[in-house]
Amino acid sequence: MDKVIPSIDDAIADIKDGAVIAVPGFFACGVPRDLLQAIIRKGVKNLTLTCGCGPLLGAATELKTLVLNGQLKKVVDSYGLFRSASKGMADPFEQAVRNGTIEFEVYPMGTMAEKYRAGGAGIPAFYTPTGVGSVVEESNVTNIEANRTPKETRMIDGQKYVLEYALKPDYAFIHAFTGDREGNLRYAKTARNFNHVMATAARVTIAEVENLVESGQLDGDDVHTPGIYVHRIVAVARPQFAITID
Amino acid sequence: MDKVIPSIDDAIADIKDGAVIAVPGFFACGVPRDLLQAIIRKGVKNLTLTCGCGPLLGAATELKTLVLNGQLKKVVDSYGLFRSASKGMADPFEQAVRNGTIEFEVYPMGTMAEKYRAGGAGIPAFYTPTGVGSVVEESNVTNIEANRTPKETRMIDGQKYVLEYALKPDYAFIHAFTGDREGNLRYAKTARNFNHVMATAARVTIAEVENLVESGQLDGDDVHTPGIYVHRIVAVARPQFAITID
Amino acid sequence: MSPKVKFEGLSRELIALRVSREIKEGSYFNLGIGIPTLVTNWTEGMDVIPQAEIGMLKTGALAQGEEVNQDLINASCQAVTELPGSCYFDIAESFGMIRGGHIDVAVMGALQVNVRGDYAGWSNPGRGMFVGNIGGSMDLCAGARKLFIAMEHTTRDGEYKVVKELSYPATALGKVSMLFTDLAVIEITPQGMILREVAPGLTAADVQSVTEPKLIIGPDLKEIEL
Amino acid sequence: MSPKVKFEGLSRELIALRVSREIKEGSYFNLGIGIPTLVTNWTEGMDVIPQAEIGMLKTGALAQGEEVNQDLINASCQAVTELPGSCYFDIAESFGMIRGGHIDVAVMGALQVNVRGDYAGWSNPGRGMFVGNIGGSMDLCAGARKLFIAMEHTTRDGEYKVVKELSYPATALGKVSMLFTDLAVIEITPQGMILREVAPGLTAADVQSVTEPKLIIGPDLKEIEL
Repeated sequence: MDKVIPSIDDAIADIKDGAVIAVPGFFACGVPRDLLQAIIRKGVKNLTLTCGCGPLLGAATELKTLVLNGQLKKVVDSYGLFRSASKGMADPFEQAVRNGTIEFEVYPMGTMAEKYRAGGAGIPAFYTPTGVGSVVEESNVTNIEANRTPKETRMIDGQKYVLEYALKPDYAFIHAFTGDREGNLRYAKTARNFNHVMATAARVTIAEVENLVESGQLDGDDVHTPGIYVHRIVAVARPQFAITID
Repeated sequence: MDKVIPSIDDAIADIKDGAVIAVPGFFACGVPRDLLQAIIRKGVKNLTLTCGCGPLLGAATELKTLVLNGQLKKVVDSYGLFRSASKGMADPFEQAVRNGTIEFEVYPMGTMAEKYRAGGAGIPAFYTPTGVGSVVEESNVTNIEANRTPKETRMIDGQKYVLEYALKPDYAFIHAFTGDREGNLRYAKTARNFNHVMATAARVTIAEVENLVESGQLDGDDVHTPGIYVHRIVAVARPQFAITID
Repeated sequence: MSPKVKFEGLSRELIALRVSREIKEGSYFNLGIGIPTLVTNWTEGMDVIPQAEIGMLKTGALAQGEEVNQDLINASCQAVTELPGSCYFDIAESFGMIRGGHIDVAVMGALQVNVRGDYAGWSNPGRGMFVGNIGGSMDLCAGARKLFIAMEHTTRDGEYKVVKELSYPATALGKVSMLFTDLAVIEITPQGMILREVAPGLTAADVQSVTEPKLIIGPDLKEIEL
Repeated sequence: MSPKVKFEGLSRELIALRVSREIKEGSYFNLGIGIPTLVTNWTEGMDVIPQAEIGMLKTGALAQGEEVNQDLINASCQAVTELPGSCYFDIAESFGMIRGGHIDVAVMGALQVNVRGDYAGWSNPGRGMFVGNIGGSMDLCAGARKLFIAMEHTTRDGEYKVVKELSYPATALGKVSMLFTDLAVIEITPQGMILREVAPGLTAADVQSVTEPKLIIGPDLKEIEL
């Protein structure tokens, strides 16, 4: 089952305006930069990017371009604003969030991880202790007040839990260190982060890989993401980027 | 953090009557046979063994001994009876289940897997489509009628789901191919099966490993079960057993 | 209730062959115990990948002699081999894969199938126990995109297995889309059971005579081609 | 409300040192951004293992020069090194580990802590946004067996951070067991805040003067030993 697509632009050719795309990466680490640049070139609009821990702060140039191009409708993340309030004020994304032209919805990081994991694993909803006692238990936390809907809580064995739902994006953009032609992937160190769960959750998973190998070159016990989750693979050069974020 | 215990009997020394112990293995594959034999030697009684897919059919000698010694109070599994009805009639475990001296509680295999995963991951309860339309959605499926309690179901986006709860055993017995002194484990092929999730779910996880190595000999990206989940490690010889079950 | 008649139909191997023709190139599939397990004998050379719920993608042929590795079995507890591209994962990932809709086709055995696509397979009440072996069957029913049943058309004693109402405990309701037996290929639709193919030498009336619910004769009814 | 006075206390490095003394041998721990990150500078040589929520156990020292690997960072987005026994895992496993009670101690920064062990850290209302950076803070509060806060005792402007009631949005309620500041070590109990240690040269009255709730003076109150 050969899933290799030679051109990254072909690999995202079917993505249309309004698509929901999962973007992994923990700040600068493990972000699918080439796929983000391809979606910028394609120019599709009205996108919802569902993230996990600030990949758009780590890929700040791409974020800025997406915002200035007017391609974003919504971002979902656990951490998406500059830490420094003054830097934030100057940031086009934060400005768009402040004036409501882009929706920004925030969840605890572990809840984001679990929402993808549930989406991939056929679990429609789960209870979690995370967020109890904070605004997170009251509604989804978004800058668009009209989109805040109350959350359910429940006592189980004397402890309070919040009900959270699965997240199933249309597409997942994945960055892996090694991938074989059938889509088996292996990540490098902490660049794994959200890549695996997002690959399981999306309807269509597109992986950029630094090292494309033949089937059989990855030992079966060394595979991090089984190929069944991966629909398209593209070889990319090892990205060059600065690790630090503001 | 050196977690190695030289003697397998010492590794289980604190297990008392009434303990709940998770036993991995998919039929004959990946079963912690040495730990089962140690618990037989120890002779503790009133045990609940929570399994996943018939490890006690795969380790039939150990099961028979546990039953005949009167050590078992309850078994939880997705598949625990001989396929052949006539073999079943002659089996001491099935006889005990039939006359109610041992409780046998059954869940779908994926629900068993998810109950451990939830137990390890701090998720107290989750919704699943599995079992809808069967007796599984009505109550827990056990031979002891008095212990059947109704299950909750719920419609989410027009589909019906069953609410299932986390399972957190007191102990997990784990069989791994390789383990380092800090408890990082790596399994061989399909012997992985229930070992990882059970290691995450238990209060105390005890691993028997075929190859005990020093810290650093397992590459960090090759570890299947991070050492944080493993409390005690014992080196054992590679077990010898027949693969077939009845 | 017993239809009394017994017809000679396809062997178990040939039922499996017919099933294999319905697995599309590019599919991921999972096979239950019994006739379904035989399907892999016919999918070699096809661009399809079997999943074993024990935690493996791309199971190879049964292992022989020196190939046998006690750490490498399929979900029917048979020693198997691996192939280039085979991979392993833990059981929660495996059932996430199954429940999460990533398996294109599951092929299961059954004790009874009814006209609405309900099926019974996990518990034979004849054994006289409320508990039984559920295994992965209910997860596969819940999660596979298509569910096929492969079984003998009647019991050894000639009783109906294709029934109006299940008398055995259900595994899942309304999930079966295709039924492959020694006598026929039947599609299960909201309109009812459509008889698509009959075994060589049999008529639609023959198949109906051993089938409890009324079959709709498919407009292009034909002999099973192998 | 502002206590107006500012005392000279421990440096951020020394607060981190004091925290490190409270992490027992054999512990797994997780450190938040800010002062907590500095704790690893003092745990070298101890038999303890840091977890980074990005998906790593046993993070090593900060990477220098040639050691920097863009695929190896800690949760504060700093390049780090690995050690013998370090391992990596995906984010769902990482937060399962956190939420599931496998982390013995989490050390977090805070904007405010109150007498019941509630704390606020994820959102500064001064920024004027309902949304903010939650990150992994709420998961760590929910799952870590013990939650420590390490912070400056008052704001830069000399306002209370140890308060009667939170005025900032809560991260979690009733979870903080120990509070480490530049001026004091305070234990949070059902009876209230117990002042256990004061910075060299300060009195209990000094600490009380910059603390909004009434402190219980610990029977064995002493100077912070470093």
